[in-house]
Amino acid sequence: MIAPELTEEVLALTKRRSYIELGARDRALALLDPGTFRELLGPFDRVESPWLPMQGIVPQSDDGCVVAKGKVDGQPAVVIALEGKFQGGSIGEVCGMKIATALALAREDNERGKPTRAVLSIESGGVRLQEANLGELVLAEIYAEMVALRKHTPIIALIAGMTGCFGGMSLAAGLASYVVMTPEARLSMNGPEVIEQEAGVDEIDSRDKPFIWSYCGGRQRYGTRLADVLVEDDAEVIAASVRDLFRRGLPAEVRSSQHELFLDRLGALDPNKQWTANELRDVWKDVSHD
Amino acid sequence: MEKLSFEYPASAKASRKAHVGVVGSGDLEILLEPSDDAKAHVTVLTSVTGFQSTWKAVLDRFFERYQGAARIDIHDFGATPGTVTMRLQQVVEGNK
Amino acid sequence: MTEREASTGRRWFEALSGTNGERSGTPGSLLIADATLGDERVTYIAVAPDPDARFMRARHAELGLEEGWFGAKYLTDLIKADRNGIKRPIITVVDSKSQAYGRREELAGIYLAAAALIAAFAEARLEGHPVIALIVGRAVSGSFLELCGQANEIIAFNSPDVIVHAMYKEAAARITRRSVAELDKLGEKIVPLAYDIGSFAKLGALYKLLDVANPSEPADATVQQVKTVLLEAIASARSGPRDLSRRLQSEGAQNLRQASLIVREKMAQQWAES
Amino acid sequence: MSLATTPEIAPRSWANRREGKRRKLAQIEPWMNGKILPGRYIIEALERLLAPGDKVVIESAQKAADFLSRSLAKANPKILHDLHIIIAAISRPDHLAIFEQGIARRVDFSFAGPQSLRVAQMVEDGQMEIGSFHTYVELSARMFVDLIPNAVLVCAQMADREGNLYTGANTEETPAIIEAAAFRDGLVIVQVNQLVDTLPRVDIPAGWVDVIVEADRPFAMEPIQTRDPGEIKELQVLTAMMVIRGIYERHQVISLNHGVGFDTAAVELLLPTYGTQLGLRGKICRNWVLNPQPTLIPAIESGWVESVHSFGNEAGMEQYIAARPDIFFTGRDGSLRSNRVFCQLAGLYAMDLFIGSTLQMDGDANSSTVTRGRIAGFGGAPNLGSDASGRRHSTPAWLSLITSDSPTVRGRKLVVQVVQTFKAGGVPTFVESLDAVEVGKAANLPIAPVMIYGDEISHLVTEEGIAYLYKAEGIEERRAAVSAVAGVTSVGLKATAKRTAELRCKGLVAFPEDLGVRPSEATRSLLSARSMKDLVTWSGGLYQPPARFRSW
Repeated sequence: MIAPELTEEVLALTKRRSYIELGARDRALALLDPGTFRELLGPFDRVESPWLPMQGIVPQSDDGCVVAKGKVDGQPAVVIALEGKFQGGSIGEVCGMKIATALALAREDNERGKPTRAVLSIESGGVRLQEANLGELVLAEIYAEMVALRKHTPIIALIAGMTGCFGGMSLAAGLASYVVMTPEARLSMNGPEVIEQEAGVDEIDSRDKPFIWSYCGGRQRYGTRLADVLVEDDAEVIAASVRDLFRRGLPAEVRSSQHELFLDRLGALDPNKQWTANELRDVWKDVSHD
Repeated sequence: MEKLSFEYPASAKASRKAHVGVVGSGDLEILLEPSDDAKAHVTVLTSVTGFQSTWKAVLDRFFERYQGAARIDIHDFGATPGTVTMRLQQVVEGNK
Repeated sequence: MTEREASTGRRWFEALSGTNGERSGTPGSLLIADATLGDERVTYIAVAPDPDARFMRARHAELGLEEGWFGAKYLTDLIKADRNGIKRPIITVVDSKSQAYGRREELAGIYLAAAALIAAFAEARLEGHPVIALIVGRAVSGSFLELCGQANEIIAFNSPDVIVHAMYKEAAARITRRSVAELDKLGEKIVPLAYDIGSFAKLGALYKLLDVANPSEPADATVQQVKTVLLEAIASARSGPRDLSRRLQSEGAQNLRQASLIVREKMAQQWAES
Repeated sequence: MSLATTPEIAPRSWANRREGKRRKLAQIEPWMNGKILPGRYIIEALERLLAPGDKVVIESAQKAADFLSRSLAKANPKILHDLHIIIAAISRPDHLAIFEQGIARRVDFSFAGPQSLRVAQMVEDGQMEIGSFHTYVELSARMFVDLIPNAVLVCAQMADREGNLYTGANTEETPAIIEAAAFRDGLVIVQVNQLVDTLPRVDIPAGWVDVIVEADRPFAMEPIQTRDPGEIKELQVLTAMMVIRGIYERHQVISLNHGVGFDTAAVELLLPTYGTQLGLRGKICRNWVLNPQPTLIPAIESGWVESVHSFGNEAGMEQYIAARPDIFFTGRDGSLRSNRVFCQLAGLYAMDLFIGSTLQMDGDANSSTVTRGRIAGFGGAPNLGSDASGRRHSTPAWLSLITSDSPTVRGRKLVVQVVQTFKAGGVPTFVESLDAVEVGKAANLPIAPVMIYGDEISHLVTEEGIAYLYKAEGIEERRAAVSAVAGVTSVGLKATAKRTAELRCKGLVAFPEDLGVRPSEATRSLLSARSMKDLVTWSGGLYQPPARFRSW
């Protein structure tokens, strides 16, 4: 039988290595320059959640957060990757503190003249309800460190996989210097189930997947310039986009400081109607401060 | 949640640390470290209770073939015996 | 404008600032006022119910799109204005339900509005403004993160009506598939899960847990009492670090955040070695 | 010769059924416009057209005549009661409501997947009385013998003003059901999604149809065969590798039927990668009897597949099928032509191999999807998973199962079961005794509802290895071979190292290393598509997954 010609898209698909399929550790490996990965507080350090076993829940030896030092594009870097498969990437005391501490140490490097940059690979449903208030406290500490570090070096938030980026970590993405997303990724504060519960099914039908991705999926966030880069699920392409963003240096103004733009954007919306994702894109297209 | 312990005789010290898996639905995490005594020490922390004999059967079979002296920690989140065996094979790969 | 909806937060804001916090050009839910406290010129901020709020899902003291962006802009302008002078203390009077839950909010990126407000408080703190959170009622999820999280010092009333948490009890029970009774039971054993402010205080992040007579109705004496504590907190903030490290140095953290401390210590050590 | 007749005795009427049908139709005549009945009369019309004791077919497999079943459930039980329902799949709450209301009592059916718990309860409560379990094609067959319907409630996509029907991609068993009624004076009542002037093609002529009613919404369709590649586990990649090496390659399997499940979806997705690496393209897996499962797209696109005949459609595949008429059976309008009865026939007589999965298997390799507290029934698996001893043509695969040198020996179809030794939650697949035995007793069934009998199974695949059961000489050897691959289940723990070594030596049991399969290669990266989105890419954007499968 003659091998049929496959389209370029299919050929590309068969060649590429999926980033979404990778676990947190392999993601960090994929983002760092080859041979530079060095994990901090890895599994064998066994710093686990003290709170989960008290509730009969099996902990993970890295608490779902991989912190690795290394280099990106030849420059010192720290990659922080969350594991969406462990407790939904939720932020508990240990994993949250790992993030905050890694950011703080990167800041100290920068203050001492070593330009350590940071990447956050996020898969998270938000705060870990089994550690509730400690989750809130470590989130606040993560935010504090992000605001301090991003003055020195860009922080890239990378949202790739099926867990998405919700709750407390969506705010972290909001504080990042740059945001990279795949079309499969979602970035939203409140999960659709929670909104459906709080505001009713007419507000959001959490089972309507195309609708959910239409408002918070990577395509829409990129289309409304809430994400800087939209990439296909390809580990090499994603790593390259991270390198490219670092080459851009610090953004002229981080997104969370663009008050005028977003106040204008809010002003342009009719609050009395439920907008579709496309309507929002159209309305916002005309609101520009460039 | 249940904690189980097992011990098996071993003939050679495992050569290095290894880690596989994730504590996600139907999966497990295994940490393997070389042990100085001639034994394999296995501890299992599992989310599903009442499967001691199944764990023993899986591990008995595995340690018929694997002879490394090691400390093996398992964090299980409802993996099937097939998955447990697969992860055990992965963690000892190149670590005889 | 319809009559202002009463709330503990609004009452305390008015009692402390001496104004109703309305400003032209900012949403009615966002109360902001400059006032004098001791010898200081301070700024009070609160988010209160507003039945006329532009976005209907943010009418019951929720942190919504406008609260976030207008608040962030105001604070950023304030920081600029004080750049070369005395850094004004910023005091949030917190009794806000949560973030706003709605379709419009998610479409328009409420996560970014929240981040903007958090960044503005964090910038203020880094610039040397004492940022004080005074929790007089609810500080749940988004309202805690946005109005309290970045403060140098957090003060909370010791009152059953004060609640700091990641999620209200009923919703948390639903999501974790536990009953409310089970949650209460767990909270007795596991401090970070508990809903009472006394348990939260044990985690070491509070500057002060304050006993106030009749905490939902400010009176002259209690207002004076609170003002005194606010002044102490401002002094403490001025003399302390500009980051949040004190929360981890507290006695509570030494007891209940040992895992946090281990992470910090071990990671710093490994970072230095690598 | 003349026959004497007595004038006192009225002549026997030989057309009672026809007469009855005429009388019934006359009762709804005032509402009718030709063959079209306005939807608002449907409940009353059913009350007039059906009578207590009638055998009534409700169409329900992948597609369901749900407007008619919902309407029947609203009928007055004082007028309409004790119907005998014949239904392939009890799948909808309204199917159960018909029994709860007392409108029907007895049921003959094949499958009750999502409603299997409730069915078991209703049988226990005496609200429902089961005639028999059937396979799909068996139930269709009985409609022509001893379950001849008085009326059939079926669905079609479109009808024209004359009453011709277009069943479109989801023809399934509509022609068979209608045939059983139309030619023996049963009533043919059809719900259609749409009335049109001109049909894309005529699938059922107007002359076979009595009443057409426009439904309030398109007939219910479940994408029940769609499997998201994202959910395939590494162990399923491993078993799929073993299937390809140890069965398809070894036996030169050219024509085949895949049951629905992640185990077989993994095989489909490994053909373009692992299969091609082994140089097997064009040599195996060319002619398929299979619904248009999206996981077959990569194999089709990379030139593995010559033909596919289908039982029914799969939602979202319409445009892809229309663009691949060389592969699929399609009408001139481009849409799929499926036919469950023909497809089952093809599965019985024209296939080298059937491969499927099960929920339970005993030590003798008997398998069943019936488990305690559930009456699930079976779809087509018992037919497809059986060897048709009436087969007379031969193929290399069929011949390869011959184990004796008798001059009159015949070949055999490969019937493969692929399972993991344990299911999620630590529930063993291999058990001492099938739940089906107990369930059968409890429901007073004359025989236990076994899906596939052990002696029909030629190959058993688990994550441990393959048991080549067709080689087993006698029941003891079969049991030993099953145990050898049954892992640490109670059945598997009976295996001894010595016996297993003997069986490996004899070729009755093979472990991955015996097959040249390396477990370390069994990763998800070997799948030609790892997500629904990858399938869309493979299809060139022609496959449009149903909403529930879209996450981008």
